[in-house]
Amino acid sequence: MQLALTILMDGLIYASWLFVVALGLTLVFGVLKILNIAHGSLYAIGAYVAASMVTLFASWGLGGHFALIAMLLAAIGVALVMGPLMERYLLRLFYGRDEVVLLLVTYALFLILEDAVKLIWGVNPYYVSEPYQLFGNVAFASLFYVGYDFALIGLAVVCGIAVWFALNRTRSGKVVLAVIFSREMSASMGVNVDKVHMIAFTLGIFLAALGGAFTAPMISVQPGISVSVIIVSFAVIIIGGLGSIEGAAIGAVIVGLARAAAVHLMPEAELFSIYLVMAAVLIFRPEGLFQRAAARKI
Amino acid sequence: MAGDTRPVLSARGLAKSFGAVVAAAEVTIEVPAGEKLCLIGSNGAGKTTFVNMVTGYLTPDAGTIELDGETITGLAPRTIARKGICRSFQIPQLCIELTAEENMLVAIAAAEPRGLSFWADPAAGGRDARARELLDRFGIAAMADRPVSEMPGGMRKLLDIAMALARRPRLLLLDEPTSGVSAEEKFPAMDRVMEAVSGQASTIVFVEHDMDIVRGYADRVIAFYSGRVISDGTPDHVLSDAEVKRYVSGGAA
Amino acid sequence: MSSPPVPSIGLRRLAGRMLAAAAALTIGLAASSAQAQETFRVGIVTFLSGPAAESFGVPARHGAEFLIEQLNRGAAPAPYNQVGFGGMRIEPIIVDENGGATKQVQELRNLYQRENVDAVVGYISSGDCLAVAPVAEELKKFLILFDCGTPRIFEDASYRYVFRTSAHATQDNVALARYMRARNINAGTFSMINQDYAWGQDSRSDFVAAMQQLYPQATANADLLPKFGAGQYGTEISALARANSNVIYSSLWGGDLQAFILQGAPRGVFQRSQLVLSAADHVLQPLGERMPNGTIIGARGAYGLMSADTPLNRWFFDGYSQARGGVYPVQAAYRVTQALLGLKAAVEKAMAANGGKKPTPEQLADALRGLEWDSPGGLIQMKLGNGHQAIQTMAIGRTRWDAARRQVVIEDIQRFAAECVNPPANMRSQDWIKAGFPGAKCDTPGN
Amino acid sequence: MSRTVLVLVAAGLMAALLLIGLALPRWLLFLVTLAASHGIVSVGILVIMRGGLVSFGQGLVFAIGGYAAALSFTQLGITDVIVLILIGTAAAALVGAAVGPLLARYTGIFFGMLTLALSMVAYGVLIKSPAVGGSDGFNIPRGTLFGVRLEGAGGDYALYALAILVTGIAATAVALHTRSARGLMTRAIHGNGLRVEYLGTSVQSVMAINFTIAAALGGLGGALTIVALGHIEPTFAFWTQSGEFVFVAILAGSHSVTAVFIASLALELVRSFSNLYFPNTWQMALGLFLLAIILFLPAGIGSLWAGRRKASPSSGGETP
Repeated sequence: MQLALTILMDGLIYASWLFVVALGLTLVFGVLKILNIAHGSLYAIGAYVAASMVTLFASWGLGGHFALIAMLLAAIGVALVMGPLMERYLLRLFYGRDEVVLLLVTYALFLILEDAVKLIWGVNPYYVSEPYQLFGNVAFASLFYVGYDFALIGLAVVCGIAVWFALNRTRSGKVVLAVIFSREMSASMGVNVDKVHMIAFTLGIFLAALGGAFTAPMISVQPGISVSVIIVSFAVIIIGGLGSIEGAAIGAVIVGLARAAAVHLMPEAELFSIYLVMAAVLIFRPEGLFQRAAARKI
Repeated sequence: MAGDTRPVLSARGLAKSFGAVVAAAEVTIEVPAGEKLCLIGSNGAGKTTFVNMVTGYLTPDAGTIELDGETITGLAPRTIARKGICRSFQIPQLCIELTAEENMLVAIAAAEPRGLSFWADPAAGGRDARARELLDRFGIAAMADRPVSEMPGGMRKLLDIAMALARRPRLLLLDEPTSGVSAEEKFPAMDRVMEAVSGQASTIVFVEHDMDIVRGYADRVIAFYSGRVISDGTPDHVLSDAEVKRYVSGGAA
Repeated sequence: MSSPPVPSIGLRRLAGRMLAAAAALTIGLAASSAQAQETFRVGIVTFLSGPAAESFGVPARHGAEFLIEQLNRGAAPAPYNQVGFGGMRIEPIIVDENGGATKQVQELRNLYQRENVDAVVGYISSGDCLAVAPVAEELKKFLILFDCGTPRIFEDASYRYVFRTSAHATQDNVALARYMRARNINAGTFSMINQDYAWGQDSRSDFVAAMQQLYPQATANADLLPKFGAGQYGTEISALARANSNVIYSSLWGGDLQAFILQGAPRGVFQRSQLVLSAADHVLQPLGERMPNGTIIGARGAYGLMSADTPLNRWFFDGYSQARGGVYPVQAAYRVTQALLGLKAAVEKAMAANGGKKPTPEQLADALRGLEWDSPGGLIQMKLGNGHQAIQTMAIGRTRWDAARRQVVIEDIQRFAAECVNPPANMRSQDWIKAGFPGAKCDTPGN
Repeated sequence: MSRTVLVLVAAGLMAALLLIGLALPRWLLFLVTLAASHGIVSVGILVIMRGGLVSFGQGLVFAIGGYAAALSFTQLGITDVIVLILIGTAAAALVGAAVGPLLARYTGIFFGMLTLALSMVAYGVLIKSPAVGGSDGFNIPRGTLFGVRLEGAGGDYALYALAILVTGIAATAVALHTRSARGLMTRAIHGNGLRVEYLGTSVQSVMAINFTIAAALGGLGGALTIVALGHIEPTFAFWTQSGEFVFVAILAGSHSVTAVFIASLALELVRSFSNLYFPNTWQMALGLFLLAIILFLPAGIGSLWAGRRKASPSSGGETP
């Protein structure tokens, strides 16, 4: 029982980390029909900028909880700069091309950003571990957890609800949903699809950067952190159904729990637990858990 | 009306619904060999659902479909095509990046038992001649080497029908063969189709909205309304039916 | 496909370009051999990008650049005070190791055949070392592997042109277990966390085997294998906390190790269990006070803060620190330095024998085989693998945050003689550990 | 062009490359050998791509071909490189034939992701298999050809010649297949799979066979690669490797098999030189090169000479 609780808690913490990043990925796919490999690079950039911002704030004497604001500002800043820049001046050149071509464009972007990050921040690690201690420790199921981990769960829930609410309960959100449903129909109904693309992409970037920014205190920020997150996020949104927000949430929880169960019960299987889940879902429900059918009609 | 003893197509008690929408209910239709049967009805009346069930795109919730006495209910479209039911589409279903001749060659290769060679030229073995002949029948041989994307809509429509003939089907289903053709050209177009089809397929079911065309070409007419057959008989009989007038010919064109 | 393979124009153009490339190359080849007497070209392959860049790749590059600059000025202390290699200026060609073994094989060929380097010093990843060693052998070109850990290279094959000038990973784990035994660390139960690839798997099995010899009663609890670059260790830390063992062993390195420590320390696991790390000196400077006090660490040699106080080491340690703005040299910088010093010794020994000409790869190989030379990390002896594999002094110590000096210091250092923690020649590492370390010579303090 | 002319042109091309090889320096011989070995894998992607699907798991069959050939060498003592290549090809083709029918049910991005997932599971299994060297992989000594060991400069040339001939013959076969009825049917499936089904052909079986052909070519490339490289490791099945194969196929465009080899060669050259001249920013150089090609040659390198019927920019955007 205690083991089950531990698996549940570990799985949820991991899932919430994944969810924030995967949510951005699935949103961008839903609206722009792009599987953005460079999403991981923006996660990394979010982490780097957050590290720099927190350090900057600290140098102004704004420590403690101000660090959280610094991290949030970092994510917003990355999104506002990189989102329009990438969407307007790069991706837009390739709209209408094959999905695979767009995938490769983002792969090229990933390569470019990897080196760009290195040119800006060098290879030395950055640390901003102070915020990790902000919420103290919490005992749960006879284990100690860091309060920050629970704050991450809160962040994921807030992000999920905010995005869901913005899409389903606001006028502009409904416009975005209309574009997700049918780009052509929305355009013919007078929706400014270009604008929707840019907003959705920027929001997606924001979520990637936010994931990176709030992970920064838990890791040493250095080259190479973008690769692993992108593959796992892909798995999450494929399991959940490309373009589906509920799917990203369920996918993240499934991946988180599968991984936690593997680590506690069968550590030697951790490496491919995620891919096995992904393959199984694709075989039995190729469209993901929350997606309309896309397998051959006949 | 040809009065063979055994029908080519025999559909009995077909039912299909999508959620609350009933697309077919108790549809029973028999088509004798050599008959030209026309299906009429307003949009959503169940004509296309019937065609889709016969060609295997939809599986009926209930009922059976037989081709020459053999049950084909629920088989895949490709299996049904191999057994001899071919169809054309309201919106032509073509490979628009291929030329007209290549589209025909695809249809011919699909029709031949050993048509899918790994090596042989698709045009070899007289297939190119057969492709030209079919294109010629529809008067589109001049466009043979042009990609479909450069062909006008009317020609695409004809090519779509020509492809359905590659197999010399036992039963040919034409979904609105003259839709998209202007009113004054409908008769010449239908003449051309019927002439081209003759000798390649004799039993034909077609969907049509223009009542003049229906009168001019059908041996028999079946009217659909709300998933049900409301009238079945000679064109004169069906088109003068009060219910048909109210729900079909008088209402939506 | 809608068209023929290649109309003649495309083909001719391609052929023309290839011939032009070939011609340019031949000219380049002739030109470079004319200057060959004055310079010695060394290809240096190290991670400049990817996850290993920060911890190993770039420090190695800095170490190589520092040393080569000093050697070219003749500024190194005796016996390394001759300019360059035997009077020849050293010309480094630095290549990124990131990108996988297939790429390394290709780049190694390019270094030898296109860039005409006289020797290559490189490779941090074991996979890369395994892949490139036969290539150098096949091309009959001189290759020094400077860092990679796997014992398989010279245990599974024998080479004439390939050398490794640093000890393999076996000594890391044997020394760690010996240190624990010598300090009487309570290790009745232990848990492990290692990356799920060769380095982690091999380190894990060496450590388990060494523990079975030195702590035969000990039982292993959690045995975790997160994937390389996982970044998130919350679940693993829960598992370690649940296991609550006396000792937590890990061969994690770089960003993974740093993340593991950052996430594990607040949850108290390192207070309840003694943390022992097989290769961790490279994270002391970046982590600073975040490094848990009392952690038992190895450095893959007597390096950095655990190095011996010799004039050569003092020169290197201070010179490097000064050049790098106060960052002192650790493992990778030491290892590339000992490789280049070994190469220098071999070149000069070969030149003494051949009348001062630039040595051929065969002469270099003959000179380096079985050689011994001093390095900042101590004496390097090419004793294993028929004189192709080095053994060296090993050190283990405990960390402590020194608030006054604002840096992590290492205390309670114990140095192990090379032959105490390395197998004898002609014995495989795993067999040697499982047989109870036959022939180990531990009585001489290795200083 | 008739098929006879095609075969003659291909034979002439191969003969010319064999002659050119005599003048090439060894590093370039090796680079071309690997470019050809990798190129043929991307040709396999082309076979599937013409039917409208893109496999992101070509690394899987590449690895299967490579491991099958490598293990035949080290475990069974088979040293003849031609036999090894046949073994690698056959092993990958068998796997392709087994999973092909399953995968052929999927379309679009789902097909790509399922193939990706399968190759990543294979990668995970390989990393966990110490018997085949785990993540470090293992080495394969130079093989023999007709009883002669392939060593030194002569061995490099022999491998180059073998790579040119084997991939050249395979690519010619693919080109012929493309012009066959089955090849035409594949293009028709890309254009309108629904109609193809209504004509009586099983899209799934055509695609399954195409997948098997692609797998065989992947295995061929894998076996050829390990014979030349002398090393194999699980990264053969890693997603970045698969991505590279897709990249080459897209760079080449779907018009020409030859373009695939040119794209493969271009990628190897750009990577090799940028790694040397910009060791700190070679990934950026590679990324910019790829972006430039996608932007300025939207239909791929092959469109430079094989752009028949591609004059109208709007073709392909319309669906019936």
